[in-house]
Amino acid sequence: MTSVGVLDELKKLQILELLEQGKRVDGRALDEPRELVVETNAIPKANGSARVRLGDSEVICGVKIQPDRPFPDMGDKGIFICTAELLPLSDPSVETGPPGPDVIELARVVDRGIRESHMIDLSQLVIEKDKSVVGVFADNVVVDYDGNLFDACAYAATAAILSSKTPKWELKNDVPTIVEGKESEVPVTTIPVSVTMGKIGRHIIVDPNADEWVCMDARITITTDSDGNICALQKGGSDGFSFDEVIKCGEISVKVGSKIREKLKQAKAGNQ
Amino acid sequence: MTSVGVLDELKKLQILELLEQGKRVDGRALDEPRELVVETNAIPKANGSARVRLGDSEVICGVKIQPDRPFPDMGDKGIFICTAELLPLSDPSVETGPPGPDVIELARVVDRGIRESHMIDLSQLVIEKDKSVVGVFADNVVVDYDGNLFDACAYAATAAILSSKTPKWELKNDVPTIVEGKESEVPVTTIPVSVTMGKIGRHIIVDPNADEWVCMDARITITTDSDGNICALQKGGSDGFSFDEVIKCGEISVKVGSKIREKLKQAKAGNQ
Amino acid sequence: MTSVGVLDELKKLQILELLEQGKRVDGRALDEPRELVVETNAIPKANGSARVRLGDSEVICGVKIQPDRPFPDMGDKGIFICTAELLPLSDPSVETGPPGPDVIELARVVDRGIRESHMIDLSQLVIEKDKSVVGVFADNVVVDYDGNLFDACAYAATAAILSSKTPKWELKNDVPTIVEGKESEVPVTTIPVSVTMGKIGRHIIVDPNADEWVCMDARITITTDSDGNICALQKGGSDGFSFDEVIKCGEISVKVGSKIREKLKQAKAGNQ
Amino acid sequence: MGGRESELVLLDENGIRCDGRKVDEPRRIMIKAGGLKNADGSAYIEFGDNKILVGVFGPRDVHPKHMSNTDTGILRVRYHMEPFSVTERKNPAPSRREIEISKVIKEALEPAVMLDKFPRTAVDVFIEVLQADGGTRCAALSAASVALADAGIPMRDLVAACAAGKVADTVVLDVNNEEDQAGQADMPIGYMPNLEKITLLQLDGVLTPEEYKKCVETGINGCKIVYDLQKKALHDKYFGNGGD
Amino acid sequence: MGGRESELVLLDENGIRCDGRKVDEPRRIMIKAGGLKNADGSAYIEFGDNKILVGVFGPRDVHPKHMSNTDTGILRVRYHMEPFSVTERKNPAPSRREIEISKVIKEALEPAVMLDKFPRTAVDVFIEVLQADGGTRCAALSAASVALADAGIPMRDLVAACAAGKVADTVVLDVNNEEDQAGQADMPIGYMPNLEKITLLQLDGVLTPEEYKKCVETGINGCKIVYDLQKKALHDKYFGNGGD
Amino acid sequence: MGGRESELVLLDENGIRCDGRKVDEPRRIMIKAGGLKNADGSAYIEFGDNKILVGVFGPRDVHPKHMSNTDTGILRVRYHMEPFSVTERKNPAPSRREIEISKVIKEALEPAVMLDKFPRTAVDVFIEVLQADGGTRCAALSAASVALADAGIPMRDLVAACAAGKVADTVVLDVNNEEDQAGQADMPIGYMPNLEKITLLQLDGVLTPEEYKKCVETGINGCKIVYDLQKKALHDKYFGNGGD
Repeated sequence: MTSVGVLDELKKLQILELLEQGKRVDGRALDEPRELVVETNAIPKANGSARVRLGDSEVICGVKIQPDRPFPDMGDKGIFICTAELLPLSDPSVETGPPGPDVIELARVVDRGIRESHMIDLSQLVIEKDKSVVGVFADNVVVDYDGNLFDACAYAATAAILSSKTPKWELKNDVPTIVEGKESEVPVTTIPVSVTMGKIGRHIIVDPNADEWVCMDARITITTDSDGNICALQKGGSDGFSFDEVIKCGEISVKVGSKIREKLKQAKAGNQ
Repeated sequence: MTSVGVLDELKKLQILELLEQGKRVDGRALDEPRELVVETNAIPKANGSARVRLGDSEVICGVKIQPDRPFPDMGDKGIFICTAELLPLSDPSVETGPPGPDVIELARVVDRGIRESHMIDLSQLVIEKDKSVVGVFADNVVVDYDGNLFDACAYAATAAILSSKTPKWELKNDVPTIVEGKESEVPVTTIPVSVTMGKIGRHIIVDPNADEWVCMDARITITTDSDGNICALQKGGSDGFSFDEVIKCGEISVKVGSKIREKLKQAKAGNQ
Repeated sequence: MTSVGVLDELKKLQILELLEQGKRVDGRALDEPRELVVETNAIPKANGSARVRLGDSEVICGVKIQPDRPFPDMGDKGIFICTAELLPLSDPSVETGPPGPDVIELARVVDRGIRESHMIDLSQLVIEKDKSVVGVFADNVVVDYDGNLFDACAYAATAAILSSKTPKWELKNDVPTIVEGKESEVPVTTIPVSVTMGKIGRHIIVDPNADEWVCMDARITITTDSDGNICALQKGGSDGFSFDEVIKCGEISVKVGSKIREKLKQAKAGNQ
Repeated sequence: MGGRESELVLLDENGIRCDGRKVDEPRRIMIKAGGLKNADGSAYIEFGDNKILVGVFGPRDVHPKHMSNTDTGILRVRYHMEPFSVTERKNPAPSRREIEISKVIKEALEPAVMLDKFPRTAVDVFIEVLQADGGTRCAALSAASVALADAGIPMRDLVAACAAGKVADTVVLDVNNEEDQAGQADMPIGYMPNLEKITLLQLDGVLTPEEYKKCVETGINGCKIVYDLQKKALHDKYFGNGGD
Repeated sequence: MGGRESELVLLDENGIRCDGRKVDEPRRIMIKAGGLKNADGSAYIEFGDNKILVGVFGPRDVHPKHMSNTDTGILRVRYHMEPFSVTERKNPAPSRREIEISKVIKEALEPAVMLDKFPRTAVDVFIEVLQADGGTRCAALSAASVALADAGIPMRDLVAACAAGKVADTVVLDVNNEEDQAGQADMPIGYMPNLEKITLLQLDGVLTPEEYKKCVETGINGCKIVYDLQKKALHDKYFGNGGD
Repeated sequence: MGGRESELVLLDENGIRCDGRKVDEPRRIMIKAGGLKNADGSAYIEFGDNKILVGVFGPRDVHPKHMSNTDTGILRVRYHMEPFSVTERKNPAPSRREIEISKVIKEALEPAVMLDKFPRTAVDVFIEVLQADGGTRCAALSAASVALADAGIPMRDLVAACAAGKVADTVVLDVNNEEDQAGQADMPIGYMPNLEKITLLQLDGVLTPEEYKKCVETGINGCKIVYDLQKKALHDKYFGNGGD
């Protein structure tokens, strides 16, 4: 997905020419994300789930909630882990086998966006301090690829967590045991929204599709929380940003993020 | 072992021609397995062992019996695991390294044949319920290859289990400790026998040797127990079977299996 | 590092010609090791460390000391593990990834030299018998390569252990807990010194550099202790030694080893 | 096959099973051809609570080249379970079970695919189990057939698959997860109805020779039910059914 | 970012931090160009208690060949921690964290390196963290730039790196390990001072838009301090400073 | 070498060891040349309770090609223990110990094999330890020599191997498992009797210089005993001994 051949060079020229006129290949404004469709409870046997389409990128996230041992020195906190995987049916170029650096970065950026926003109140996910805590595992799988998986996976994970129900456990003879009839929502404090922007020449575009992705000089993913704060950021790609561009991207991420956040809230409401 | 070159095509033509006359390359009848030679206690330091030749295929199986933790939700059962490995000295084409799909299937089919027959009464292999059980590990290694490893490994594992002696353990301060002088046979309820049949053209042959193996269109391995019941089956290969063929293979497996079972009983008796 | 090309053949001829005159490429006597420079406490946050240059081969060893579970049947002994790794910046030919046989042998020979000399009195590193012991992990990393890593790593590990301070632990509720103010030296009974000799033609040379290493027919690494005993030995390479050569190498290792041992003692003393 | 005790009534006096089905009745089945944008062909199946997605690529070049065959195309199949598809979150590394099922499904599809029509190339079938509920390999094989057809791969027949089994001493169609845990035998069958060929056949559990015959017959009947739904799914995609 | 309670006074009434520094003051920094014999270029940095060694090889041939690019050189970066570099002895297998940081540093160096000058070849940057103390990626990036220059690789600018962050509700320069554990935000920045380009930027922790702007500004100022030390290190090696 | 306390009398007042042997007496040794059908050469050895099978293939082509050498053949050796060969069932993944022993045995065989007679090709030696009882590497090396000869590989000499050691302050031949656990030193030796060359030599345990010399002498004597049995095994196969 990163090598640029002759066809890609031509495509890039065309995309650049359009951008000089303030236009994009698919007719969007520069700061306009693609349509977002969120379906929750796609995997009813999981504790929570969502199937998300961002344009033609499609991601399924399933949340499993189960007792676990706490990390050392973190006995007063539950565990949150978010992963991402490109299924080989999502694109002809995807290979099976252990994940490469691109996919590892994707998974870690999606995880950090949610983690650093403190979306889930992990202090409420303790069964018994230092002994047993609740683990929330949000696993994203990409089933169709059309660029910008950072945001597609982040939205799927966020929607899946919002839709999740967690059992209640207590220790019986040191074994975590479910207390029947005590299911509740996962304790959520804020709704993080990631917005990924690409830089092509001197233009900044929101939510690049696959054609734009391959032509980008650099990219930046900024996650904001419900209060409009910035809580995670990752720059990528083989070029840099000016100071002014970095500040401008921060502003775009707040603005675009607040619209996406409403979509995610609606998906949760529609689910209830 | 699966690619078919020009020489193999010629060999296949010859094999097929003979089969049209009701004959096989090595003179056997179509439903006749090769000679089976079983030597038990080949590895005296193991808890049980057998060295088996089926024609020129040769397999050594060693059984190790040791305390283990039970599987979750299976605290009232001992553990049985059977593996199979092709040693590189068994054939020039064998490569070292992690097992490929062929060998993984081999090991799993041999394991299931014994497991599904309930040969070993695992409920008798409990040291203390939910805490500590006895594990029986039957590891097959192939030292010479001449086709049909499914049956060669199954016979080696069965003979090795029949020859095994298990120590008795009890928990002392939660540590499984051997009770001296209480060695006994592994509790066996039935003797499973697997019979593998190859399909070449419209012919079904029992116990294909290496030349026949490479020419087969499809194969089927059927395990029967001492009562003449069918307890495990695996179809393989790139062709299919008709309904009538599947029923006929079931009948052959019962008939041939009962003869093999007598051989295995004799091997055990000879050992005592 | 083992393939011998045309240039290496020429170099070997030159080295051999010189050896016939009793000389070496860098002017050393046949039984003369290169200059040894030892700097201890190179990694202050580790429990002990050393940076060693043997000629232009350079190794850093860091020692971490932490509580661990004892090995089965070894509940009255602490744990000692010594590793070695060639960092890719040490030589253009080094590849990243899992270690090959050369590096595995290197690590195991360095480990055995120290282990078999009983340098560390492991019986003093028990927190509570059968439950919790102290583990001493000496990890060598090679940062510049100029032949004879066996000795360079052995000296780095020995110097790092001599410089180490170990905390004192006791079990509180079965958890090993540091007892403040009770730091002490690692209990050392002897100072092992490894001496590696190469055989080129009929000549035995001490501490071969990279040019000599690639021309060697065979090598031998002998470790001696403070009492002048021989406590570990490893022959390597694609040729053999005569009985007389093996005895002579033993004598050289005692003689050269005693000089190196003084250097290592000084490094420790300089550190205090 | 554990033969564990259970309070569950597997078959009541009226011949009704624990989930309300009759002995010869499969679970609810929904098959959809297509759906994925990047795959050359795809299908989605819901079979009871199983939810499985299949994507097909090819015929396409093989890398490395020496893996290809100048005489014939090759079929490659990967059966893969998502971490969230089962009760206990699954480790992402491919299990030995997944590797075996991949091979069994590949060999069940090969008799149906005209591999000689595209020498030197490969057709890749990627099976993704989104939610598992017993009988995934039959559901996966049925969906894979449809995805191959959707990709335009020339085929001799579709492979339809359904399991038979033995529950409460009775031969039944399409063993569900509870029945498999408590039951006596499970026999997945893959079948090409037009060519009358069994291309997948496995058995775990003890059957008399008579039960064995009955199981194969029952399973083949189930395959024929699946076959009609496979053809309908392809018809609906290519000739429309007035909706999606 | 754990937000854990702590008795540590992160910032006292005089604006002095827990290690005695002012809010806009970096830790002690020492950079040395060269030092390794076999590497084509190398550098060593001490940044607070971080100790990091970098070696560079290349431009050199790429194996296997198909990994090379006929139009441009490629940069390969490995960030690696020694087992003894952290409090708990580190497992030698490369962690996902190390793989991500390798990628982030590679993409931070690429804008500075004139890769088009050596098509078909690769430049390898090997980063070895000997002792870690918070902020390793910035220290590593700064040293890697110097090692590349020491190897004679043509560059548009040096990349200098330093983190800013938020501690006790105040934006500060160069967050140390204690501050990172107890603190509110950490933002590593890599910057090319001559070209005025930010080539590495990450953030963990919550900032208002105003604090965000302040952090970027503060970090860039830190990068300029590092930049002077980088240039001095190269000057000292190539033009001497009357000692080592 | 653990130096563990033990009630075991390692050497009694008559100079008899715990298993009844004299100090210069090896365990029971049985060597058989051939036995495997598919291997180009093979051998089986019982050395005390060690049971080891060796198969040899080659000279044969090397894949991938760039691993071959145009000037000389290469020897590849794999030493491998079966899961059931040791007291605790062994994990099937190759251990670091197995990798080292493979290398040591390879380098012990190389001086004996005329590799320059078959450039560009490889000879593969596969060693399978069926039952282990202390001293496996010597038994394996001795059997590997016979298997190479059985495969018709041109050789300068056979390598015979036997260990010497120190038990109860006395130098003894062929340390067994109990003696190794309780003993003071173990020195495996591989030796070419005709060429008078030591090709394998290792030592674990403390020896004075005098004991060191005595150990090497004692081990070489053991090798000569093994050598006669190796020659007999080959003679029996190729010239018959009226049996087997």
